[in-house]
Amino acid sequence: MAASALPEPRRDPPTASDAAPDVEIIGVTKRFGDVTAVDRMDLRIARGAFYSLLGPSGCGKTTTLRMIAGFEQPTEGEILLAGAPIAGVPPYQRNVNTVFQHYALFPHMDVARNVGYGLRQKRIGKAEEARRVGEALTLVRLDGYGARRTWEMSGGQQQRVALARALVNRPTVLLLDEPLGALDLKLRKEMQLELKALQREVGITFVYVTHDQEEALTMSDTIVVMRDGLIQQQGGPTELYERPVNRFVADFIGTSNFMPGTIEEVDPATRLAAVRTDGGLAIRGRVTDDAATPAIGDAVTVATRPERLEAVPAEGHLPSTEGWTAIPGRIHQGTYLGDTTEFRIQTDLAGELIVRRQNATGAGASAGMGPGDPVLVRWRDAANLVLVA
Amino acid sequence: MAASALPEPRRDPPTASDAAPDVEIIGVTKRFGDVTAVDRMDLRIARGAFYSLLGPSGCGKTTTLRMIAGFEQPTEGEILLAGAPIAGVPPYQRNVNTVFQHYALFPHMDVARNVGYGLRQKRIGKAEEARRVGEALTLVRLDGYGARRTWEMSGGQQQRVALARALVNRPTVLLLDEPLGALDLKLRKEMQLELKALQREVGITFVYVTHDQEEALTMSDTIVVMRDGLIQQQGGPTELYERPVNRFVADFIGTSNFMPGTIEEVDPATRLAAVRTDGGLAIRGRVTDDAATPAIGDAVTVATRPERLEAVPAEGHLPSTEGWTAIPGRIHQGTYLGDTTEFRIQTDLAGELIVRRQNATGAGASAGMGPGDPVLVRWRDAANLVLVA
Amino acid sequence: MATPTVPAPPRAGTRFRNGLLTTALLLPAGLWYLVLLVAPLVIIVVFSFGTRAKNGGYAPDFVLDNYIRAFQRADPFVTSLQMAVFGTIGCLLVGLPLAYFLATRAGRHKGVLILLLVIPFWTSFLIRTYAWLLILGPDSGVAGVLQSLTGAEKIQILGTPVAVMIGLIYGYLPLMVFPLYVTLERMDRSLLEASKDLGAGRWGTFRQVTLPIALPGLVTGSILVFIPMMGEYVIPQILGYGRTYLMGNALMTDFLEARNWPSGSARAVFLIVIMVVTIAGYVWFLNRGRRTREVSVL
Amino acid sequence: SPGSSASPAVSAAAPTTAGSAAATPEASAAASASAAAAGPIESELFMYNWSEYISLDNIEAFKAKYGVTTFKYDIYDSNDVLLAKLQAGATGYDIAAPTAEYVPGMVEQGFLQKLDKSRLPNLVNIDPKFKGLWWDPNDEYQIPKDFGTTGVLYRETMIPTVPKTWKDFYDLIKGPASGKTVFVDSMGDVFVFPLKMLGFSANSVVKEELDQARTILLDVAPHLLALDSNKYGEKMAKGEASLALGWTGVLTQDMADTPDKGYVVPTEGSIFWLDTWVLLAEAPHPNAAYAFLDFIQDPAIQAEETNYNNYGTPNDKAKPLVDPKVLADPAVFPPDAVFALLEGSQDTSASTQRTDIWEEFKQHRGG
Amino acid sequence: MTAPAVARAAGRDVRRPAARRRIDRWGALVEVYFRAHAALTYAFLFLPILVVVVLAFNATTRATTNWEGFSLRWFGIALGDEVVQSALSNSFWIAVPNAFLATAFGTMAALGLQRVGKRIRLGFDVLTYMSIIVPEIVIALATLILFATTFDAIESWTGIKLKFGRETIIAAHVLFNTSLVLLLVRARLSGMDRTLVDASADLFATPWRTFRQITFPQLLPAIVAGFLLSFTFSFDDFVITTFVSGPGSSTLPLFIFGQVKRGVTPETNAVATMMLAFTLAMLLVGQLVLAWQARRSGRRSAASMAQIVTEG
Ligand SMILES: Nc1ncnc2c1ncn2[C@@H]1O[C@H](COP(=O)(O)OP(=O)(O)OP(=O)(O)O)[C@@H](O)[C@H]1O
Ligand SMILES: Nc1ncnc2c1ncn2[C@@H]1O[C@H](COP(=O)(O)OP(=O)(O)OP(=O)(O)O)[C@@H](O)[C@H]1O
Ligand SMILES: [Mg+2]
Ligand SMILES: [Mg+2]
Repeated sequence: MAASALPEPRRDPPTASDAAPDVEIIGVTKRFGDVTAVDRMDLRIARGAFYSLLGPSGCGKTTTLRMIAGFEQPTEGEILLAGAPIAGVPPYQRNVNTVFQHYALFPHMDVARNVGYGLRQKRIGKAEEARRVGEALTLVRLDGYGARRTWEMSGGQQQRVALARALVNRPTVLLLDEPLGALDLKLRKEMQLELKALQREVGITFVYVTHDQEEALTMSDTIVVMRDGLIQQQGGPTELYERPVNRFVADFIGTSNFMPGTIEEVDPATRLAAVRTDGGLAIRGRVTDDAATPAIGDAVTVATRPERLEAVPAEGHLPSTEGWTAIPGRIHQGTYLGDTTEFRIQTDLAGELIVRRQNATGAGASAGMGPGDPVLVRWRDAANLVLVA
Repeated sequence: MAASALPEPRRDPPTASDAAPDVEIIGVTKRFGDVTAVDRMDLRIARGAFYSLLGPSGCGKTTTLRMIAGFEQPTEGEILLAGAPIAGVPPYQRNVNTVFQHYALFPHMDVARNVGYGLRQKRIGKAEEARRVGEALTLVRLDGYGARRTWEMSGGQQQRVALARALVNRPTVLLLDEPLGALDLKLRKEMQLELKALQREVGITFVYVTHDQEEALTMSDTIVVMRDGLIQQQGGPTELYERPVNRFVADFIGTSNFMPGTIEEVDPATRLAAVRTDGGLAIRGRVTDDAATPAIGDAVTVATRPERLEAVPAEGHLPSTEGWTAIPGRIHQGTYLGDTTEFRIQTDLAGELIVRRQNATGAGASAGMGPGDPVLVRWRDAANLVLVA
Repeated sequence: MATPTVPAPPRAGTRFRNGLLTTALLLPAGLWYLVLLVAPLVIIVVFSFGTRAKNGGYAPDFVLDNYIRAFQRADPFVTSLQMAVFGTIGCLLVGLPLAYFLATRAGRHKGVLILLLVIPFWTSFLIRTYAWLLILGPDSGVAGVLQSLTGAEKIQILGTPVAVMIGLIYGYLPLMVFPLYVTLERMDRSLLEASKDLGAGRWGTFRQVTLPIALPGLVTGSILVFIPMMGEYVIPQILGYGRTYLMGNALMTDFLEARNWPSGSARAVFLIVIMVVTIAGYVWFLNRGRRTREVSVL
Repeated sequence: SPGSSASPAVSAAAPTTAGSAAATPEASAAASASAAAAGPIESELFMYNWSEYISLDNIEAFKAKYGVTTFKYDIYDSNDVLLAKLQAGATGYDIAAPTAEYVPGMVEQGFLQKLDKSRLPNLVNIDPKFKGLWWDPNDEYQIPKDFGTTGVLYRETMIPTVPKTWKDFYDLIKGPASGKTVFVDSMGDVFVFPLKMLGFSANSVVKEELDQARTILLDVAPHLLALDSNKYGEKMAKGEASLALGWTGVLTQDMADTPDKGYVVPTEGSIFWLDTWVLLAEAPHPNAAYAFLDFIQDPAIQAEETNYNNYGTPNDKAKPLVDPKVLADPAVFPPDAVFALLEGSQDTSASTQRTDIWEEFKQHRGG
Repeated sequence: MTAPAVARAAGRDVRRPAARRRIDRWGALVEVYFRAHAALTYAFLFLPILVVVVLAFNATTRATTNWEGFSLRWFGIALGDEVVQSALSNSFWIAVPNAFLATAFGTMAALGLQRVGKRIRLGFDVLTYMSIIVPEIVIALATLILFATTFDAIESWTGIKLKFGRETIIAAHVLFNTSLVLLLVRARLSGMDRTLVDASADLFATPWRTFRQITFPQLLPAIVAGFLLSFTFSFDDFVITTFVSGPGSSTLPLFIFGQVKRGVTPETNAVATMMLAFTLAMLLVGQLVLAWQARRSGRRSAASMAQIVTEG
């Protein structure tokens, strides 16, 4: 029945990245005085996709949204909505809607009037308005809440009202600015799933701003990582996690162990490189950034993911087989996290390494893995990410 | 050098649960009108321990803190600070300090004056004050920020100021009410480690309120799970995660798959029980709640943790060996989370099961594990938690 | 996140329309200020350099005598200043605890209590002031009580600066209480708890947290009462029995009894300038090192 | 009691003067005459006057008689306000009632119309001793309205000796009546006391004379209870004050039933003031104005006026009709002997010296 | 903090419960003080009004303050008194238009000021504060002169004769009141959540509709407050009115002042008392209106007249 809520769901598949783009951002720069909030940004947001803008505070996420919505004008470059340039078109004439960070629900209207606000502006008539508001509320599982006062509702409910208020207008693009930021963890995780499901259902393009990388990974088709107004990398969750192009991305998405070093040899074809870390370790790995042209002697950083490392008690060294790296170390600290245990292991060759182990079998702590115990840390070459920047 | 900051660190180990308790809460109830915020609470907070109060919004965490700090008086029961009853002692005479949820920094004072506030009340003299403020700021890594205006600082910095302002008074107990709630994810995770390290260093008893279970698990020596003013369970992270006494705890701490059922046989000694789930599945597991006296025919819930389950492509059934449960199912959805991948698997016998797999080797999706693929889900009996409530 | 009420797209047309709207919005008030404030002030300034016409009023001229006289006859100004300052302090002493009570202790009745503060405003100021004649009169309760207390056989309150002071405080107290109340009301209560938590007692907390944070309201209030007190002339007439001679009365004398508009104007200019300067200075002083414009005059 | 006349409802109960007005033959004659003289009488009349300074009954009678439908009566509380308005150029009134000494100035500045006596037959009733005085030698611009004197009011029982001279007054202020003396808050009247006491003209603007006056004023200033033109009568009635420099009006109002009240014009002499009717230059309703100015001098009407406000009327023909009690009151109608001592007050506000002394005096509290 | 230190801290509390009790009594005392202070202050504020109201029922026949028994006659008299009636109607018909104009101008200006640059805003601020600082008598006389001269000029050019009257009084009052409203509304504006405006634009509301549906409702309390205060000020103004009034436009305060000359009869008190009653009625109505408006606008606590008046 939820499906019936919005009678005209888009037909095309969510991740049809080749479909005509709903939003095109072409060489857009936005300056506030001498602050450059957004810097020469190029972005094609495919129809029906779930796009996330991910980045630390102040990196320009909100500004980007505000330019798409029309609250800010680009200093340079232009923005196309469904193919048409929209410079000078005021927000109230753009077929785009926003879910604001703190919802911005109108305190002097009840839920129904809040949701119906956009429709009233289009003068579609009481009956029609009532019907579509009803549908929208159903969609966000708030049937019967129409007469409620917005400030009587919990954070999660308010969030849904804001969502309904935007969706009811059937926008080409829905912009969401940290919509879950104000909710507490448990609720946030639930809403993430809901939002994602909803987006699949209505098939509207979502542009989603967040600084929570877990959130981005869970929900997005495409993630755009920003920093100081510059796009660092964009791609699907797997791509970003498995092949981060630079240290910033590798660090911002997931956790990483970093080992600075220099390239000793590199195969332009396979892009496989042999790196000598400053710790003196010889490591082989693939250069992640396809754009880069790594050369011998280049300074690089090798990143490894904690879950790709394994630590075993050090009795009886197993031969460091081909295609593996193995170094001795001592457990400095083990933190039990429920589903996983995180070991911080002090090594001479690679400094402190974080190793994450899933607690697939019983209690966290296990024999020979207590603080101070000597261990062997090892990982496949495939786990090595060679970052040129 | 940070160690020098507070010259008299506690000697006794953090988790000396047998040490003389710093805070004793004896049969305390707090009512606001007809709302019972805290209900017959008994709690002994060991000296130097890191205690967490964990629970959903409105469960009475803040109220508990406020009673310890002296902002609220218990309706019933009494509270002992370092062995002495403190009923009627106004907050400003209690040797307890609080880090408030939104920091409550004094906007009209710079950082140094904020931090020195408590000392000035004790009239310890300018020089001494300056010295100890300096130490405290060093401790929270804010040396040289003394002259800053608090509202010029980032959330994380403000949080540190609040911390320093409390610590500089060397309280018997430090109360923290969701101190990291306002920070964004990345920063929160950093601050978690910092706080924990700091507590170890100064050895002051921390009572820490949060509704983020990950946070609680990472930092605490002891976690107290509350619900509607009632303590549900308390213990170390491992105990709570591995042996939750009831469904609420099992659900609130970590994720769980729940299978309702009834006890068919139970061994009072080993407390091992055989349970027939409503799905018709025969399961063996240990009853987690030592207080309970499970009897045949009792309705129970069997909980399993996603990371304790494994899913394998269903070709060639392997024999369901002794001590294992194995059931067929179909993958409904796989979500790539970077370090792990979460599969939602539809089974006839146990409904939808969540299986979490660590991405120890390369990309998330792997052969035969796509949506719709038939799989076999299996887990050890040891993974079964039989919950009597 | 300072965003304009209306987005300003670059299209010349729209911008022009916006400009037009802005002008339209500001026009009436601006016009009023120009015609009924600026023009009169100009007149006053012009007059202040003129001379008294034979039968009183203004005769065009350019002399500085008026200003010289204004300075020579500064006593009323000094008296006014004293009264206004003490009056302001009085309002503060009476008003601050009240505002604090309303903000923190009044509970459910807050609304009503505040309304009660306004109601006096709705009864003719003159009448209320005259009522004080009865209350403070020689055969009145107050005087009686004081006499029985002090044992003095006769206590004359009316006709003394004390009476004027009472009148001033009475007349302007609410103007002090409102802004104070508003700031105290909006104050973040957790700050008070933080202070107590850090070992400051009631008084300590009040002194070190409440007061500084209430400062903006305090300034606003002080200025709100100070200004009219400086210009006051009815209260000294009625309750002061005309024996307390303030700037307002002096202006009346100049403009009406002596019909010497130039010297009156000069005095007015003198008064206005000094007040503007002092108030500006006061606000600036309290704004140093604070958040932008935390303290505004109103 | 006279005070009650403050309220129309009460005065409504007073003898119906409307009838008597209509009954007066010459009045009606005059009316018709003036009416004939210049066009019809307008239906409006705008008056700017002291508060409650004419009997509401007379207003009604006038309206009834001449078919004037709207009679606007606005009030000012000092000649100064009146002048300020006129000088600023604010007009729109037909009739005002300035005190005589202000008339010359007003004439000079062209605020007033020359009166057409032919349209005011009732002027014959005016007492000659109010004619041809310095402020209007040919009686061209004003018609005497009411007069009064400035003198000393006292409560016999509250002071040891009844003052006869300004000297006595001076001694009382500094002695027994210290802190119980009130001066009217009016520059002109206050200066009468020191100047007359010193034997100078009450209207003196001579520097030396004023200097001497100054010493006296500053000398007595600390002993004053109040400077107050409005409530000094009440203060005396209440016993808050025992001595006052003021006017006679209050004797029959606030002090109406104060048995031991007394009023004296000191033997060194004093001033008398005369309030006058004037026709403003730009009077929008001249005919109605003329009608009124004549009507008000009708003996019966004028008598009612006197009974109403208890000020002396310069209208001789009216006296017989005045309430005998009032007529007998020497405070209201001073005997000729006393009147001889009186000087007409003048407008001395031009003297900055006076103003400065006046301010100094007002601020001087001694100590 | 060492264990012994803790013991000391604790010891203090246990061994000297006296200290504790003392503190509690202090607490009680403080509470008592605040209540007493508030009570006394309200007494202080209402004593005169009480006197006025009581005297309105004085059965005396003269301008006296001696109590001569209870009676309603003075209310009758006041109601029957043409002078009072015209004064009242003048005051009312001056105060109301003035309040409307001032509220409109002030609100418009407040809205306009957030659309202009620093310099213009500063200029307005200066004027606003000026209009409050300049002593009444001064502005009154100057305004009088201004009017008179301009009227003459106009007459000499066009022959049209403008007259002093309600219009001139209103014009003069509007000046001060505009500043009043301007300040109130601006205070409110600065406290307003701007993202609501964005949200409205985002939901296709044109600027005008946004104003009508979002901004205005939010500003309403401040606007109402401004209106009430303007009304009061105008209704009670004496000095300015005296100077710029014309034939037949005397207001209540002028009447009262005249009365005062003769000594305040209970009639004046009766008028004042009725005014008070009228005011209270108005406040009550206002309160109801607000409650209604609040029910539709759901401010957490229905905005009370109290809040409104404290907007300043
Ligand atoms: N209206 C403005 N005026 C001036 N500077 C601005 C304005 N809006 C944003 N900025 C600046 O532009 C930069 C980007 O701001 P933006 O709000 O887009 O960051 P963000 O990614 O949304 O951060 P957050 O995650 O904290 O919301 C910041 O440095 C900010 O200070
Ligand atoms: N001063 C108060 N008056 C009335 N009820 C109160 C008061 N303080 C708390 N409560 C109620 O007591 C219960 C517990 O409140 P408390 O603030 O302790 O919850 P909490 O665990 O801190 O929630 P959160 O995680 O949202 O802070 C809630 O139902 C709350 O409504
Ligand atoms: Mg943002
Ligand atoms: Mg809480």
